[in-house]
Amino acid sequence: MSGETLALSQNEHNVNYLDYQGKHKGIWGWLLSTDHKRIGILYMITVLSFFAVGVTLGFLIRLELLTPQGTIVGPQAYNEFFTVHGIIMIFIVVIPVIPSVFGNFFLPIMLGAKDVAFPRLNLLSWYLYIIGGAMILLSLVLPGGAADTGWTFYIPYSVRTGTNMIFTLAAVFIIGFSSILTGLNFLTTIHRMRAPGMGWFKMPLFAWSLYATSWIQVIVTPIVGITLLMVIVERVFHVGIFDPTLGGDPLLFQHMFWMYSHPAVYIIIVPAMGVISEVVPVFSQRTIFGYKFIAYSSLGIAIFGSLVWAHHMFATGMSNTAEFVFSLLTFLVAIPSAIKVFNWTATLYKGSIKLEPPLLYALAFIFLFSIGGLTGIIQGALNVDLYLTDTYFIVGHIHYVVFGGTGFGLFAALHYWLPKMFGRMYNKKVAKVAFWITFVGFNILYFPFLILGWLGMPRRSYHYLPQYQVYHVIATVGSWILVTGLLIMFINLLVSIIKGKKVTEENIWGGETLEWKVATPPTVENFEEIPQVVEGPYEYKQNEYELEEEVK
Amino acid sequence: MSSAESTQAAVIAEPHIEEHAHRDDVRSRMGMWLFLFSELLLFGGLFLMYSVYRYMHQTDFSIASKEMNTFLGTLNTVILLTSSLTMALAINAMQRGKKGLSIFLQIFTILCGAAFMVNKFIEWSHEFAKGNYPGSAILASKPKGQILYFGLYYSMVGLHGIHVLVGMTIIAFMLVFTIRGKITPDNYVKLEAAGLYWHLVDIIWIFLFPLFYLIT
Amino acid sequence: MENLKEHTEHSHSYGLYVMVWLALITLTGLTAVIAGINFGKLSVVVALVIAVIKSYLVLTEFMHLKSEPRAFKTFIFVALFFLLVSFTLLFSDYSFIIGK
Amino acid sequence: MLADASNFVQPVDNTFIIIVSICVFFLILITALMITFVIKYNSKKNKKAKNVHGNVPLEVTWTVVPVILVLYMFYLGWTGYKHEVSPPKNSMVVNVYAQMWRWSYKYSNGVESDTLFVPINKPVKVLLHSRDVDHSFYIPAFRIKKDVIPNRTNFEWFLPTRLGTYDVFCAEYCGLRHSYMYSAVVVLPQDKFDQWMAKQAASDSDTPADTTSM
Repeated sequence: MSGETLALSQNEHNVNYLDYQGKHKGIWGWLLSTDHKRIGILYMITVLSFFAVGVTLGFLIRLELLTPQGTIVGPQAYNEFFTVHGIIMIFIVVIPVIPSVFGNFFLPIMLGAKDVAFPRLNLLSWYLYIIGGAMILLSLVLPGGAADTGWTFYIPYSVRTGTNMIFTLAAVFIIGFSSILTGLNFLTTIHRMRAPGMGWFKMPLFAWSLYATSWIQVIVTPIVGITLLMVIVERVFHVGIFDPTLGGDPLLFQHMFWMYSHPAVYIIIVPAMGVISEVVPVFSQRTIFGYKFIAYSSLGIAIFGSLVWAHHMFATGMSNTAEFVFSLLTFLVAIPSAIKVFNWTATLYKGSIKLEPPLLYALAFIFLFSIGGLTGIIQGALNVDLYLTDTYFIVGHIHYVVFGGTGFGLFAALHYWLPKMFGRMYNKKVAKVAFWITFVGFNILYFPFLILGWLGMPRRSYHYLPQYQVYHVIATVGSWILVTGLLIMFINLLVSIIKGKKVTEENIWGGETLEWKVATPPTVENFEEIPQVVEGPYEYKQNEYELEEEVK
Repeated sequence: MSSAESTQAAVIAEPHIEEHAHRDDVRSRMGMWLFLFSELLLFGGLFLMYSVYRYMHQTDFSIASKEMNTFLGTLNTVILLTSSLTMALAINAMQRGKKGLSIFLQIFTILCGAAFMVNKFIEWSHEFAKGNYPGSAILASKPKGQILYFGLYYSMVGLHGIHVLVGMTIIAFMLVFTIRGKITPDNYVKLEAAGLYWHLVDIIWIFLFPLFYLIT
Repeated sequence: MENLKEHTEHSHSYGLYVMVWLALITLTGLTAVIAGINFGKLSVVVALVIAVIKSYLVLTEFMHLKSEPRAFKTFIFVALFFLLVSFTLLFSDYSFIIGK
Repeated sequence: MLADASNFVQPVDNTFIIIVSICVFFLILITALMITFVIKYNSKKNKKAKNVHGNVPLEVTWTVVPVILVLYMFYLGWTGYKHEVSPPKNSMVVNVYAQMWRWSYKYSNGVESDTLFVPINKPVKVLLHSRDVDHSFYIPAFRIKKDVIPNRTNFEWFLPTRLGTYDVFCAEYCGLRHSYMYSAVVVLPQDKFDQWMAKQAASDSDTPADTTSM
């Protein structure tokens, strides 16, 4: 090999991953790429497209509920809308979004690795994901109609309804499989591919949060997988498992379902917490308060979060022992989340705060997630839950946690990392305007839900009594404001990717994690040399030198 | 010929070692083990359902299990355990560079899997002949606990059977890789992973056997 | 620590494998025989204990768990612990409902 | 706006208000601190950040205090719940049947009705039966709800404390007309209730075919 070609081939690996021309050209260079960064972008495009579909369905649901009955669609269409809205938002958007997009893109870089542990498996996960997602979309248009059971698929209704259940359940199963593969990929990456010197407690907190999340994914996803598979088997072969006419116990289905789907809430929220733990210290320009407490609380949430599933079933007539145990554990699981919220707030203390868009979203996350978490605590109390469960209160609660939490975490991540990913900066002024519209719209939309719930409005209701209308009208108006904010935000980000101001400096925001020490956008191989890590991720030693100077 | 090969080997020895160091077998096995946990918990979910229903319908489960052919069940256990042994030996033989022996043992493992499936087929067709199949009027007229027993039996044993078939396919691929020389005495992690999968299938059967065939 | 063990050779002898296999077959026979004897409620426990012993043998010997890094053993522990806790919590509902 | 018509209204509302107050306190605290810090330590004013790595006593405090508070909340919820699952021995028993998509009620003397009539100030225990899928028997004015599950008989009790007609909803999604699955509970004075019951019993005995059909 001559020196010249050697130099060329090295040069090829130093080119940024967006311009890289590998074995496959053009679109195939993306669809067949095993580069974690390109797969991250693939996920970003697909997840955000599904998000758009989910938002559209949610928008239509709100429009329908403007009047007590029959505004734009009939009850069957409405039932399908809220079911598919739930399935898309939960299984296809918020569960994968942060790990798959930002985990894929930044986890290896943050750990100082060139790729994830199993790059080809990573690509396979994406294909499984889009197959599952496409099946859900197809179910909307196929004859027979989309699933109309609610995203919880409760037996016996899910074995009785005539809609395309098998198709939908199979889709969720496939997506679950994709989720498991991503989880085991990340776990192996974190265990085996940290750069030399990066001990467990020198890992960025985002990596910690992904570690905890991946464990939940690997452990509990198979349980819902097998449960949904059994519903398919039950529908196709009339095998007696859950169906009460065949002797089954419908509550066992609920137990099995929530054994996954409650921890899924933590799969949803913990990565977003990781994002916040990155953003808050960077924009305060100081070290994070209580690194170890935050790291351990991620694991604590993962462990305890897997043990509280039956608090979704307080009204189902469980044994008193179960009610006691699950209510107690539910209250205790609130503690690690509370610790995180306090630590983030304390991180602002004595910082040098720049209120850039990512921090705005992060602070909104803390506020909205606190409301979500606190409304969750309210429902942990048994007698209050018996009143509030299955009402709009719980719909409000889930949207504050999932949208206010993970949604705003996602927006923070987008505004924090997109400039790094594409080397282009968005318009910060527009981003701030979009933030305020989104934030205000969000609260106008979802806060009335909490009031409606307290007033006894049952969820999943196409029709409602006239006394509830005023709150529904407020919420629907809120949905218009929220969608406007989202449109401005995403158009702003999209424009920035195409023709935003070029950014080439490595450290855009003054972060200290490894992704800020590589080129913008990153090169194909991430690092020319695997870095040697000596310090923790948020040391901000500069502060301490300056402090010493002052003392002198 | 052989001396020429060895000198060539000496020349490329250094990059070869580098590549070997770059390859992380522990990483591959860790991925495989994590995958096995998912599999374990997939069945774990079924075992949880089983335990609840057995607890609720103890006598019905016992009566229904009397319909099972204990001899075939025991035979299948022995077959699967033996195939696990041959799979472990196949990997060991490969480590020691005995390619021929390894190929033979892999074929033997696949044949054991096939024998297991044949037995399953005999068992199931027997049950079907008796009318103990999902959706049949005979089964539907039985007590609820027995319907559930057969529901769980077909689901769990069926899912396990699918795993046996998948395992056989994987080992068949390994066989091709071994013959083509893609699996070698110093790069056999694929074969190890296939072995791990096969042993997991064995472990699941170790639990299924007493839980369905030997209820007193 | 994990990196040191990267290239551990699994030098198990054929003989050991055959011994393990013999033990597994014997235990299978034992389960079948014990099932014939009526131990009442204990028979499930006995059958499961034997199954656990068999799985332990397969895990440690055939699957080489004993020479793997400690992380792997922790993983197994985590998975089994999760199942066990789920089982317990699940039965906090069922065992008390039947008892009522 | 929300009716107050049973013995459970006070305990549920009290628990709710206590927990909400604690929650609002923490929400305001966190929000106020965030806003204060953002203003006070803004980079324009505070050019240099100071590192505060952590503070163990503080961490312990904000772990222990919430633990105590949530244990207190748990206690409130649990005692309230215990009360709700302990019906008095002298309760009047009514069977509730749920099916897609209507409610029906059957009294112990065989009288059936589409609306639940109950006498005031007398404990009522309802046994919940489902004829098809999951439903949930929900009376907001009484602050009670319990799922109706096929193959299981759940129960619920209440002591009506105010005369009037209150909504009964199905709170567990059950298909196409789930949201139309309304019924009503009518709380009557004892004498009016007795009159109604006598009238129903009389009309039922005129048409015996109806009662046996259940």
